Amino acid sequence: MSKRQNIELIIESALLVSQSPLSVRELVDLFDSNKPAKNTIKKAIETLNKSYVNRSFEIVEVASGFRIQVKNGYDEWLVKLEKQISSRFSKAFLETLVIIAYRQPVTRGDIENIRGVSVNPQIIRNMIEFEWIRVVGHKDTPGKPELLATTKKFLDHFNLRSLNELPEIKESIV
Amino acid sequence: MSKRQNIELIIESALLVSQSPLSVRELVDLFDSNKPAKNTIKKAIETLNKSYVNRSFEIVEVASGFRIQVKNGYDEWLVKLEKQISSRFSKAFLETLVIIAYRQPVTRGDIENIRGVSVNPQIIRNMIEFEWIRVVGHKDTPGKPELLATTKKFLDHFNLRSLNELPEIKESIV
Amino acid sequence: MNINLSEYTIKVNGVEVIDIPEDLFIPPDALQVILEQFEGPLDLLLYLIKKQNIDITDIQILPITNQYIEYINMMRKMQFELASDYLVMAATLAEIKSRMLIPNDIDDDDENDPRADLIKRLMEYQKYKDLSVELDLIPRLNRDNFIATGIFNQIEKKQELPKINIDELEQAFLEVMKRAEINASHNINTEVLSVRERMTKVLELINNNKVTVFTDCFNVSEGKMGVVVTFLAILELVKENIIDLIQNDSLSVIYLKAKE
Repeated sequence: MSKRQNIELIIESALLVSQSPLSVRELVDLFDSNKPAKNTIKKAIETLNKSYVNRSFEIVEVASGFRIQVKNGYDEWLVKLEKQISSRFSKAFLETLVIIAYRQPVTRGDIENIRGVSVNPQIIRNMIEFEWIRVVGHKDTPGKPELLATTKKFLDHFNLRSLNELPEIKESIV
Repeated sequence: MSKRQNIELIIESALLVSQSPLSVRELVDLFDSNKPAKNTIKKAIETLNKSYVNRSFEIVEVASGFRIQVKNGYDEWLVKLEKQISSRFSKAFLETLVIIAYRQPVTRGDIENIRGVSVNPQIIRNMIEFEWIRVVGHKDTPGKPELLATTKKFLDHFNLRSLNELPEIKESIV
Repeated sequence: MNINLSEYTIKVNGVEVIDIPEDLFIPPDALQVILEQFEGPLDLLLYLIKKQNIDITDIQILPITNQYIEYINMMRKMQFELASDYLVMAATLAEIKSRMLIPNDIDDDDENDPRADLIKRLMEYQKYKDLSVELDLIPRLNRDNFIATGIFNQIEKKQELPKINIDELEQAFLEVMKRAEINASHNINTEVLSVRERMTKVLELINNNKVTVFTDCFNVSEGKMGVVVTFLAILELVKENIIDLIQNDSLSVIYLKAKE
């Protein structure tokens, strides 16, 4: 096994085993001595992806790093395996989520003003539980309401590398 | 993509995505119409394993079926990765764990009722992977939810001989 | 302005309900469906505006207000639990209406248009409503994409799990219980716990043997307390619909079986 191949396969095995995406930094830190350069890691990932052309999976970059995921087009078969996970969200959930994503940091009050209805506390709790949003501070107004913002995990879930990759707000509407 | 390849890649993607080993039966059941024969599945797994000769992983058969597992020889790097990842448990993890410990056997629904938020499936998966909890049965209610209970390994980790040794919940506090 | 009208398609007993505000005879269950369909007063208003096929910026406040209030009144007459947000909006609309009826001596510019604030809110809401539809279309995990994971089978499987001590565990439980507002009568003591533990043990036994003879669940060497705890555990398992007790004839052997 050549040295070069070695790095690639170590990266492959690490990405496969890891429960969360791994950053270039974390991948570099797998190596004790002879730590590869960040560029070497990135090149290795490119090479790996080229070798996956006839495979069902690929390495994808999201907000918190790289992960191995199954390519598009397999959902027909795979949804059967993931029965227990509900991936349908209510309109209320999605509307609350986009307001937090686009207007962060926001208070519950801000969300209520925009939507014209009171915020279902259950929805906020669920988002916090999934670590999609978190409290980033408190607004200096009466009651010191919590300021909510999205997390990297939220971006990871939607295959986004940054908030900039969220759908653009169409100017025509305004 | 030929029909043949297709079956292989669907099996590959299913084994990659599944959190537990898949039996030949379960692999056959991924297909709706045109279900492949059991032999076809076994041959496909053989072919896949041949194609993994230059990869870091392989398909291995264990008691309950097939799973994808990293080949021997990667310990040096992956041990470090596990350390990186499992540095601390989240509050959600701890709360879910105590509910299972004190209220077992419980369903996810029970946990959700007590905590007031939906259960993050990843947390349950991690606990099962640590072998701290396992599925001991199914409740006879719609959806046949899994009943979760703690294991001996959980007790071992906390140096307990039995669940009776868990801290008593004092009335005054509640 | 693109509102997908089909999003608002309401069906009662398989028949589409269209033209809600005009047609006063609406089956009560239809109204219930309608109320569940809207995300609040702004959503309902957007629907009413869209139905008239007019631009948000040119709302004819009078017909919209009338429709909205008519609508709210119907719901109240049918004694639906109506969120206060809807009533607040009704009041706002009524206020705008009355202000528009008062002759305006001051400059008739946009600044003084009583509708301005409402239009701004409607447009803002519409923006996020559209974005939420778009967000829903982005490929996401467990629906469109699936994370691949493999097992790392260490030769010496000595997992270094984070250390938690019992105090932390107890603290976590207390917090949960406080949140769940479990009162003293639901207090968990050692005895209940040992029943829960025994339930797990009995389930394990049943899972291993498929059908288990009732008496095999008991371990006489545990003494009276042990037998009582096991008996309570079996009763609890039956009560919670987890296992079945089977007896072919009276006084014959009782079997325990996991529910299929």
